Amino acid sequence: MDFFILTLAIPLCAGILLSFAGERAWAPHINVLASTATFLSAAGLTAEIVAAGPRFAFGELFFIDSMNVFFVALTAFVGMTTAIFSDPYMKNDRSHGKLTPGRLRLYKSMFQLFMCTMLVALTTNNLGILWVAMEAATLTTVLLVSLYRTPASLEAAWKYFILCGVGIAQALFGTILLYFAAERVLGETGTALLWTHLVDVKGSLDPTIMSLAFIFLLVGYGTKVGLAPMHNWLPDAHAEGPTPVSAVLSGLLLNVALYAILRCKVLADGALPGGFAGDLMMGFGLFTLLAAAFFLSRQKDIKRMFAYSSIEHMGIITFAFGMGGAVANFAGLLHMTMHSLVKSAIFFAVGHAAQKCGTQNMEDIRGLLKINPLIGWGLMLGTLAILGMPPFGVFASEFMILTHAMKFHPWATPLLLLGLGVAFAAIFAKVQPMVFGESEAKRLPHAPAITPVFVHLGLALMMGLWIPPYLTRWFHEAARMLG
Amino acid sequence: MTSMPLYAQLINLCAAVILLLAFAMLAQRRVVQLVDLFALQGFMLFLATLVMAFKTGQHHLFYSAGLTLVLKVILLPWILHRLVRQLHIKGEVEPLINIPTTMLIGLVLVVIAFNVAMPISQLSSTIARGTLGIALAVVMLAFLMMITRRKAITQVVGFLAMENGLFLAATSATYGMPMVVELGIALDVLVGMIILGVFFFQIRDQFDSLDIHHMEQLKER
Amino acid sequence: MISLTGFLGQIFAVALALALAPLLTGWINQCRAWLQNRSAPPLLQPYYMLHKLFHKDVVLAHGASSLFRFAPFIVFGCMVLACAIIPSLSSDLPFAPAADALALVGVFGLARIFIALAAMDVGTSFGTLGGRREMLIGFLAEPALLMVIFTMAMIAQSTSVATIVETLAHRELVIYPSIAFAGIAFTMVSFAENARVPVDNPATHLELTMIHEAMILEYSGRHLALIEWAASLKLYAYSCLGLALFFPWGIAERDNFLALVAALPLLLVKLAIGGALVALLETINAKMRIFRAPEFLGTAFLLAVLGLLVHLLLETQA
Amino acid sequence: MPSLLAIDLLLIAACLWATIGLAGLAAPRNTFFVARVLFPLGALAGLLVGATGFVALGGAAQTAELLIGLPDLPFHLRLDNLAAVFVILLGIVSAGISIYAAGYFRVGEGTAPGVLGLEYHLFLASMLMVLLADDAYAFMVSWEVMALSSFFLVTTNHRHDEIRRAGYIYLLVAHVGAIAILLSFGVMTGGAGDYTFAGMRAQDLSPFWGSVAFLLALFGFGAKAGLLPVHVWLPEAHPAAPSPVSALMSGVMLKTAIYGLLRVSLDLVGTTLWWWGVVALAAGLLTALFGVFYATVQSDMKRLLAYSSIENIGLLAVGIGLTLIFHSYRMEALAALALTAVLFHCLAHAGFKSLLFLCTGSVLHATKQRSLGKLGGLIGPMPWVAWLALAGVIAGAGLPPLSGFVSEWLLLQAFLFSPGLPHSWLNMIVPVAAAAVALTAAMAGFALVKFYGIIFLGQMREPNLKDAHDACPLEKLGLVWLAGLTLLLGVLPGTMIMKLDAATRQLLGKGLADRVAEQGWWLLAPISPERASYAPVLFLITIAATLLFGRWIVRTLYHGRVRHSPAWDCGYHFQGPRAQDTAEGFSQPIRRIFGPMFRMQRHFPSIRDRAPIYTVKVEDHFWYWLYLPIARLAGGISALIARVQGGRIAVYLMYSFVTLILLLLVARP
Repeated sequence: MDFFILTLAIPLCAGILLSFAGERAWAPHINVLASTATFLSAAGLTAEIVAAGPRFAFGELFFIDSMNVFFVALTAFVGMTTAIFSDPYMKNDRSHGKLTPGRLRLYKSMFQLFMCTMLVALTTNNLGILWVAMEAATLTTVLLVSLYRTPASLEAAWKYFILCGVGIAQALFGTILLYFAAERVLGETGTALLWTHLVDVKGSLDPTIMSLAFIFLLVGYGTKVGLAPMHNWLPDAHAEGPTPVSAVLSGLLLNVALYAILRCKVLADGALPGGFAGDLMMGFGLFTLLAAAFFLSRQKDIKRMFAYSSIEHMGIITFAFGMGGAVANFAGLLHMTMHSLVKSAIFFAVGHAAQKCGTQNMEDIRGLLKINPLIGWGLMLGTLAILGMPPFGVFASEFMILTHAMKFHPWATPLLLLGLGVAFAAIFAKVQPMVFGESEAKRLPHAPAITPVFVHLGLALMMGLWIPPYLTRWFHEAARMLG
Repeated sequence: MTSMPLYAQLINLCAAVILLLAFAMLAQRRVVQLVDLFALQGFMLFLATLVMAFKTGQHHLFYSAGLTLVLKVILLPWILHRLVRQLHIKGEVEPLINIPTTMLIGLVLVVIAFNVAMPISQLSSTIARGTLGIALAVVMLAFLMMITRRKAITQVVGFLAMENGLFLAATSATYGMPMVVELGIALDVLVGMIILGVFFFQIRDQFDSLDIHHMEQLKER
Repeated sequence: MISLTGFLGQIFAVALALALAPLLTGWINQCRAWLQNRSAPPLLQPYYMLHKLFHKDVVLAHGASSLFRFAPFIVFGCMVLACAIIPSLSSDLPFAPAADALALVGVFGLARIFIALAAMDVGTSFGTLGGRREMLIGFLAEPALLMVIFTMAMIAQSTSVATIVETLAHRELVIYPSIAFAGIAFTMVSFAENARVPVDNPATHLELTMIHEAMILEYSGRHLALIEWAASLKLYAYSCLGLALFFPWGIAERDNFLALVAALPLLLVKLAIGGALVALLETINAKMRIFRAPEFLGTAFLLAVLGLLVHLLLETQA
Repeated sequence: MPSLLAIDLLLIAACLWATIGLAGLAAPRNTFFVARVLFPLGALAGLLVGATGFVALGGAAQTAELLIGLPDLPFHLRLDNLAAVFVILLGIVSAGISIYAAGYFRVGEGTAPGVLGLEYHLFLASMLMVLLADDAYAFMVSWEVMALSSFFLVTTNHRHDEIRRAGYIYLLVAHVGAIAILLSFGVMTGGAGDYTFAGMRAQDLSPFWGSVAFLLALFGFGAKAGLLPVHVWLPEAHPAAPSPVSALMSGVMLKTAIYGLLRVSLDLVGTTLWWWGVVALAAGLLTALFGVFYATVQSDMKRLLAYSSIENIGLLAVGIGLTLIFHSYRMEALAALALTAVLFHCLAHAGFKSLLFLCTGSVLHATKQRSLGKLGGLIGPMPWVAWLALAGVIAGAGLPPLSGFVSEWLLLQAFLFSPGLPHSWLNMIVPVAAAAVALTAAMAGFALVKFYGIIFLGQMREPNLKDAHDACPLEKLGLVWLAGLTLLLGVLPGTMIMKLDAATRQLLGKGLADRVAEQGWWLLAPISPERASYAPVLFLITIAATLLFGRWIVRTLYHGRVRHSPAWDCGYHFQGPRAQDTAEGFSQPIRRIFGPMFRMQRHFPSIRDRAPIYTVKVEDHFWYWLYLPIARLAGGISALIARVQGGRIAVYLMYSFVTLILLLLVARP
């Protein structure tokens, strides 16, 4: 059995199936089951790649190496836990009358299709397909953002669609330019968009074109990553969509978009000596971090706040990859992983909390520890983890990023720390009174799924104290590939 | 100039018309006419691609041209017209910035685009190398249109015009993208359009209007 | 090594202190009465009073705790210890290593804390008022005293009182300007610490001004006797300290029995002159408002610091 | 089988603590199990830690490397003499506190006891790991776990707004401090990227970068210790926490910051500039004076003690400053004297301040009151607590013969040598600084007399105080343990100072042991007996002998009769408990004399008031001068930035557009 085909096919088939039968009683189980199967096959794929090295699939159309297989595993894992989490969450929304069966069907099928597009984006070898998959990821989620059909959610979805659509159009222009540059080297063999070929000739790509191409790609995919000042869609979409969607948007989509930038950066670095691409990314990263940090303190909506926190972390990661080098790339990858795990865990907890209290307004959410200690502790620990408190893994990666910055870009360190400090003060000031204090919220009809929260946090905790050696090897290899 | 082969002149002509149409769209207030202009732009793109295909004899350029014709000249304008009819979109579209100013800004953008594309064009080995600057200008003008218009539907037209610019760039600079990519892009555009259609109805249901100034509620206070 | 003479001298010094302290108080009272044109009480009046008080029953207020009953003994013990450390007749005191000048300040501090706590124990308005005022005076006076001691210690290169005295008494006669400053500061501090005019008036029970008397209002019988005796001892200790620091001549050295014999009359003379001076100063000064006391002690502190600076500036350059 | 090293034992103890904590989760609501079973076990582990530290002190440094940590930087651990001193402190003091806590925690609102136990024991374990850490990552992880666990402990009663606020400020300041520490470590690696402490030692920093590292460390550790101006969390967090936690934080956690500062300034940086010492000295003096002034005017017993902790931290910083000054001029013997004073004061303060905090805990349990204005006369119903607290008060006031005096005495001795400094300004200014130290010590006496007198003495200010009960046996045990520690350190300082010699010798190459050993166990003469000496045993014996002998004499010659009667009321019959001095009244002279130091809001009653009320609220100037402006600045910036997100999609599109065009025009490889 080919794990790779399974990994792509399961979510695709499940998505199609659910688009017809998504309102049935057994549909949620299919959703969870399919996600679990995807994860298992992704795990199988990972084991295969670790054992046998990189491989192609469908000719040279797909290419799995140690970098993207890791993201595949992560994506499938978070997809699985999100599916588990969303089961009771969506049922509760249904009980509250916020959703109709039809929309539930839409949600489930789109969720699976979204997973599929992301996995395609991660595994494809063709930068054009990568673009297509990224656009498809937007398309599958845009209706999810407006799932509640409230004015606010429609507005958010509209902004999401337009801004990301325009952004990704820039990326297409960049891709065309890249193709143009590559064609001059590789000839009109149709291989000029294949990354494996591109990377071999990256040194001989024309620098002028590559610099323009990278600018378009960075601005384009950067819009999806949420780099300031193109981030404006992100808080709206996160805040107004259903929480599972926020979780996968934050935990996965941003990662995949960043992954696209990384692939392009490798090529740009080859063509452009002097770290042009890296400098741009560092600039965007720092600016994003600082802007997001100062946005944070004015938030009232809990999901919106954590959306800004995602922007902040994307800034940090972009900065890390911008610095380049083995340590920073390693740290960037680790931070991406940690952010995915922790931020989705936070959204799980936030989702339950907001459901319990019937509001996303932070001033009305109080006393989570009293309502449900597990949700309270989950949110508290998750927040502390995302704020970079040891012993969680976010600290490990931030530690590496900071120390690396201190060594090579000392001027950036105070700015980084300023951003982190402001973010800490802002977020913690909001979260603490929500977790602590008194409350009289009622029980929910469907018991929340807390396990994913703690599984994610447990993993983050483990990574803060001990990164398994094979994971380290893997990270190192990926970091080496990034240059 | 006279030394330029006929094909190239034809393609350049098409490109120039596309740019002209982009300006016309920028200046056009009526939605129906806007859609027509968009269809015309698509048609010019089709022509350009066709000329290119005949010159180079590459098969996928023919497919690409066909795709353009079906999608951009027929299907999308048809959907847009249907939407305009069904949603009873009124004619006048008052832009955020008045038309003359917009045109001036557009002029500046064209200069910028040409300048940016200059070094690339000089590298291009294809016959249509001058068109890359035009393509970039079209993309930017479409962008500008999206910024300056109030109605959701004009934003969408702007978005689609941007895709036209991208297609022009792809054709002119590289003889088109690989087929699988082109298909993928076309599929995305189509699905996007359908979703947009769904969306328009949702928006109309909620706001009783497609004016996007209703959708300025989500902001930092 | 503890020599026999040293040990005897130590015992004698303590005994002398216990015996002489009330006499010094009586002498000052007598001088003061003369200076104020009053008929003086007998010189031995303090002894009579102690005797009488020891005879009387202790009247304990309701609510007085065991701390209240302990405190007089501890205060008395502290003062005895202080007298044992300060050289009055001889600088050969086997007990001196137990506490140097800094520890001496600590001893006074310990006594002060206990008497202040005891004052608060019964829970009358006067007691706490006295306690807080005593602590106020204390914490203002203590730094000044320490600075004086610092100056002397830096001159003598030692904080041991005995060593300081030995150094100062047996050096060539050099005029240290710093000592003058320190001397004035020390005098001011001693007045404050011993509840004398202008900071406090030991002879008054005027509610608004009293400090020391306010604290001991609830004491009676043997407790009061011990406290009064301790107060006398404190005055004696301060006098001896002042004499030892600023007029050390005549204090016997180690193993010099003859000097010891000569030291006693000399001490009596010095104490008599000192007591008379105290009485004189008390007479020519008026009692200050309590909130002038910080200024008074601040001046003392300033003078002490000035003394220290003068020492550092002028006397250490060589 | 290889023999078990001290560091292994300590690791085992840390694991033990963690296990004990986790065990509490098995029955989180079972108070009996958690309090009466787990906490005593924790105390035993503490004893183990203390004893191990004692054995290790003076031996060779031991190192270990754990499997956990970053891939390139596994946890490096090292137990050297400096760490051992603090390990002893942690072990012995925490043993007392744990035993006390075993009796203290009972069913109540707030965090479940099991969770509390987990936080508490993680707190202990993380402090131990801080002391053992030998690389930046291990240190930072332990440091922040320490901050986190103590944060959760502080917010045990999180239903109260002010406690949440206290927790927030605490964690925020801790985090900012941690950032500074991390930066300091980064500077100390000197760009070599070796984040082990060994790597930092090997670096030869230029004076500029060395100074940067030192100042960052001073700020970072100062934030944890409570140095001005990052002290604000301390008076908020200490009263908020349950008393054993306050005791642990004040007694032990603040010392880890001192440990860190010593580690960085004397061990890791390598060079020492004279002005570092001056900076530390000045910061310390300001902190000490500030702390003690504010301590005197507090009306909340735990706040009073918290400010007193600030004062003591200030004194420690003064000592460190003096050490650094001497060290920079290679006057190592004197530096060793000052450092010994610092280390000794760490131990002494840990003992007496924990003791006092625990006493407030008992009072709090017995009366449900923290406000001094509603206490009084508790020596009657709670004699144990009262008498043991007295030991803490005497030590805290820096009076002989208890522990606080010894360190103060050593510090002043060190000051007496400062005229010998070969620097024309320092040798004049520094001795004068001793005056400020003296003032601080004297004021501390004032503050603690207020503390003790108002709580335990006088008449009961509220009727319900009659029902107060004394501490339970386990609590008493903990209190006696700490009081015993205070007494022992005070009476036999020589023994401990000889042990401390190993630490000073490691850092400075000199120690006091030879001199101290010459004099015998009863006499403390760190330089020479002629120069200065102090024999607390003799001291204690004299006072005790006078007390007993005097009592015996008086009773033999006269009598021991006692009569009881009401207190003298000056002829005014309404001398109730309300006529006593209040806490505010007690500190009125201070407020009056040092008025400008405080930010006061007072309300005076007028003669016509039906119900006259006098209130006074003393606030910290730093809030208004430093923190609120910073908060306002941040708020202003974010308000400005928020305008960017105006909700209009056209504007958003324009941002992308402008960004793109700018990049196209400007960015060139």
